[in-house]
Amino acid sequence: MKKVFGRPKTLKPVPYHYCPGCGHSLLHRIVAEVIEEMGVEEIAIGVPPAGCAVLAYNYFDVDMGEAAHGRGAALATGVKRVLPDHLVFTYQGDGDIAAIGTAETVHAANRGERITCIFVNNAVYGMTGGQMAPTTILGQTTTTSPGGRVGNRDGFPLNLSEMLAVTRGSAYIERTSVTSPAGIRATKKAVRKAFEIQLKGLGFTLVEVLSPCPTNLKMSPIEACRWVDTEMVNYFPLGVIKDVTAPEEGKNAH
Amino acid sequence: MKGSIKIDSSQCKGCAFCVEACPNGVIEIGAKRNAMGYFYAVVKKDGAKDGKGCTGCTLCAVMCPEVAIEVYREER
Amino acid sequence: MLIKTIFAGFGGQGVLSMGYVLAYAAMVEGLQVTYLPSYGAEVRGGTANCTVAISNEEIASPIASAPDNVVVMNNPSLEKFQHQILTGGVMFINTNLVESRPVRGDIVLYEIPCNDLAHDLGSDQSANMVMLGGFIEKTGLVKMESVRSAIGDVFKEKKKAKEMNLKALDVGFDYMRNNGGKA
Amino acid sequence: MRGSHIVAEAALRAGCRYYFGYPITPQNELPEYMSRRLPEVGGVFVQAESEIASINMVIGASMAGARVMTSSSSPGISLKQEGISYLGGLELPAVIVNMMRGGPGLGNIAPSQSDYFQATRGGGHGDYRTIVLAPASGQELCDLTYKAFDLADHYRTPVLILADGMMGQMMEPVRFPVLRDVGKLPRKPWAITGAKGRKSHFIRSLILDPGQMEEHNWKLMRKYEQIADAEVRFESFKTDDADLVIVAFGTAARIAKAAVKRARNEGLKVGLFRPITLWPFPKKPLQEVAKRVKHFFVFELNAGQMVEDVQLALSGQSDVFFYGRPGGVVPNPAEISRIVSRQFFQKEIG
Repeated sequence: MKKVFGRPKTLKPVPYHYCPGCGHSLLHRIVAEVIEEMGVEEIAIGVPPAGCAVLAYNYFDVDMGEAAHGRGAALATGVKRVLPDHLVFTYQGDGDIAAIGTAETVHAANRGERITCIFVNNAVYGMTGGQMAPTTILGQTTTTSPGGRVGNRDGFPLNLSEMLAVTRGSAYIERTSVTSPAGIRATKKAVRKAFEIQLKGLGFTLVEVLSPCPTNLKMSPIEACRWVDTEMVNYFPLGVIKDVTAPEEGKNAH
Repeated sequence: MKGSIKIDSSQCKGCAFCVEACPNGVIEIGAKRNAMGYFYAVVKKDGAKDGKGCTGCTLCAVMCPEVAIEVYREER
Repeated sequence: MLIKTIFAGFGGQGVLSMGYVLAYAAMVEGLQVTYLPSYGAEVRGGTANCTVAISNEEIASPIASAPDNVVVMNNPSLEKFQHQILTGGVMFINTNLVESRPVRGDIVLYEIPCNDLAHDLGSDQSANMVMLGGFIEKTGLVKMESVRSAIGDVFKEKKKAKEMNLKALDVGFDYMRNNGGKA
Repeated sequence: MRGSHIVAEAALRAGCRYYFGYPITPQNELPEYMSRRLPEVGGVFVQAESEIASINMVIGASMAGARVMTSSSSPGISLKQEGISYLGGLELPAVIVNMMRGGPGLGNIAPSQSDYFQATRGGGHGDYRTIVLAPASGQELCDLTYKAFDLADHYRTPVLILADGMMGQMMEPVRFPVLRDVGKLPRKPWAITGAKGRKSHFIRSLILDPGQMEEHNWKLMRKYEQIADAEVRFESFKTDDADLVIVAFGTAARIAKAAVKRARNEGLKVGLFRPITLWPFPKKPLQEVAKRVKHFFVFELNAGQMVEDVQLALSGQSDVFFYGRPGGVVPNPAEISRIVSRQFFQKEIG
């Protein structure tokens, strides 16, 4: 019998510290698979965030440099300007990229910085203990929105990807999920496309991935996936948000 | 097409994504705990529904967050 | 009297709530008590432990360099704490997840299959309260009544969890009483 | 040449090819110069959206192995402190210029020295230090900036150039050192440049295990001790026969030097001790001076900051008088020499 599925080489053979059913685990593998399939291990440089994925450098077998909370896009800018031929990607959660790091991200996109942001959106702060995120949906209970999020008091779920699509420097933005095999295939395709567009030098790229956080949603892993599929997507619809390589729409944004 | 899977029980955290993903119901959460305290996924002993076994479709491995499943398929 | 106990395991096992309930029970009895949690950044699966000091006079240091009791819920905790425990101290072991045994001969050992007992009860998450029940039976550090009252307060708003935890507490207590739990 | 331009040109000659910054008065001539000059030598200039972004770009470029620089003025440096702490923790070289202005808060844009504490105590969170160089002339702006890049790379630590609005605006003639060949700079095997022909590695300051974190802290401290032993710089002017020594740095030292000359004309034996490295503070050299001199006069363009280091160094063995002008007020040499004369009179010195 032939082995048809196994661990990608760019993922170090160490067990994850993540909770059961965590989307980070799936997404790490997806990114590692894309890096391996594209054969870019030697030019890939990752920038892990603050948050649950802060230890990502323990898992990816590529060069990595850690950023402060929210500063991934700025740090990646510095790396990319020195090493313009390398593949530079940030890996950031919703709090990191869409709250504390909004400015850095918007302006990196606006400069058309040739980096890729992998944006993991699970609607909640994971590592700090389930607090409200910029992407927490209305009515969702968190440890800092105990009665559920109320828009005109706590703010509304922030659609960062749509905001970034408006900037002239962004080239490719897609939202996917990792809650099903089809979602995982779509995510992998999107990450690959973002990397390719980055290497072609067309501009800023970002893949937002809706991801289950069973622990902080206080659900079983499968329930958490269904919650993403049925509730979260109402605020964060899946699909390509901007693609300057597409024949018709998207280009007109330029 | 015949296939088989190998589950690394020491890495499994019992999320049951694979159980849900398998179209032929080949996998279940077993009765034994691993060192981390999780009931881990195992291949059912008496096969699956409709007598179909593992086809090596890889859906379970695709959904496995822990990269704990290896999939093998018979070569044609 | 000053008794220090360390509860240790990995995150998600309820190690911290075990200690918290004990500390709360001591408070119910009007004793002096400190509760000091320590955990990794991971939500699940990282190491977690807490130290509960109980005394009838003022407690100076909440840290236990040589605890009287150690409760180990997983293997790494046994390795980490077996050499810190006082001579003549007591160690409680969750036999479902701890395979090795301490190398020391100068401590008292009690064993209890917490996860199995909790599983039989239909509540895998209650393994910690099973352990706590057994712990109370052997140490008599506080009265069962106080622990029940503590659980009642701590899980006031979660009726189902409260009921389950109270049941698990009794199961652990009875197991120790009937089987001795002696290694 | 204008002070800010001198710093920029010296950085470029030292091999700096990357500048990330955000405008703030009074140092805007520096980024302006860089934006024009860097592209001429194949470098990169980025005007970031904020000081926070720019210092994090500096971190990225430094991780990638480049000689990199940013500059700002007091309120902007406060914003950069997040990144400066990371540079310290990550052990990354970088050069940061602070053209100090009056504060606290938004303050004003006049020359001041009130960021001494911030600069010499690390400035951000955590146990770390930065090398702090305090130039007092155009030539020194050039030489110390040039040197700063070597120090930063050698010790893998951020280096701060602490000057003020006056130093930045003032023009003085300067002789520039040779243009370094960027290709011949020492290699940085620790940098992240892609895992080609070697194992992948990562640069991080997150160390969850307290034992390991402590070891990292002690490692930093050992490095700082080395720096304190090897890198102390100062100027001693007419201290050999002095009855009173003025201690001042940067712009204040320029004014003080003039005051020393005036006082000498009046027959008062006054000297000047000028720390060039503010951290490490030239403690031992100052103690040497104190073997001969009893009276010290600390003059700063702030409400009294370096005076604490002087007092610590002299451990109550000497008489230390402080005179300061905070808020961006720059006194003239006559004012200082007058106050020095009064000291002589009141304390019956000489």
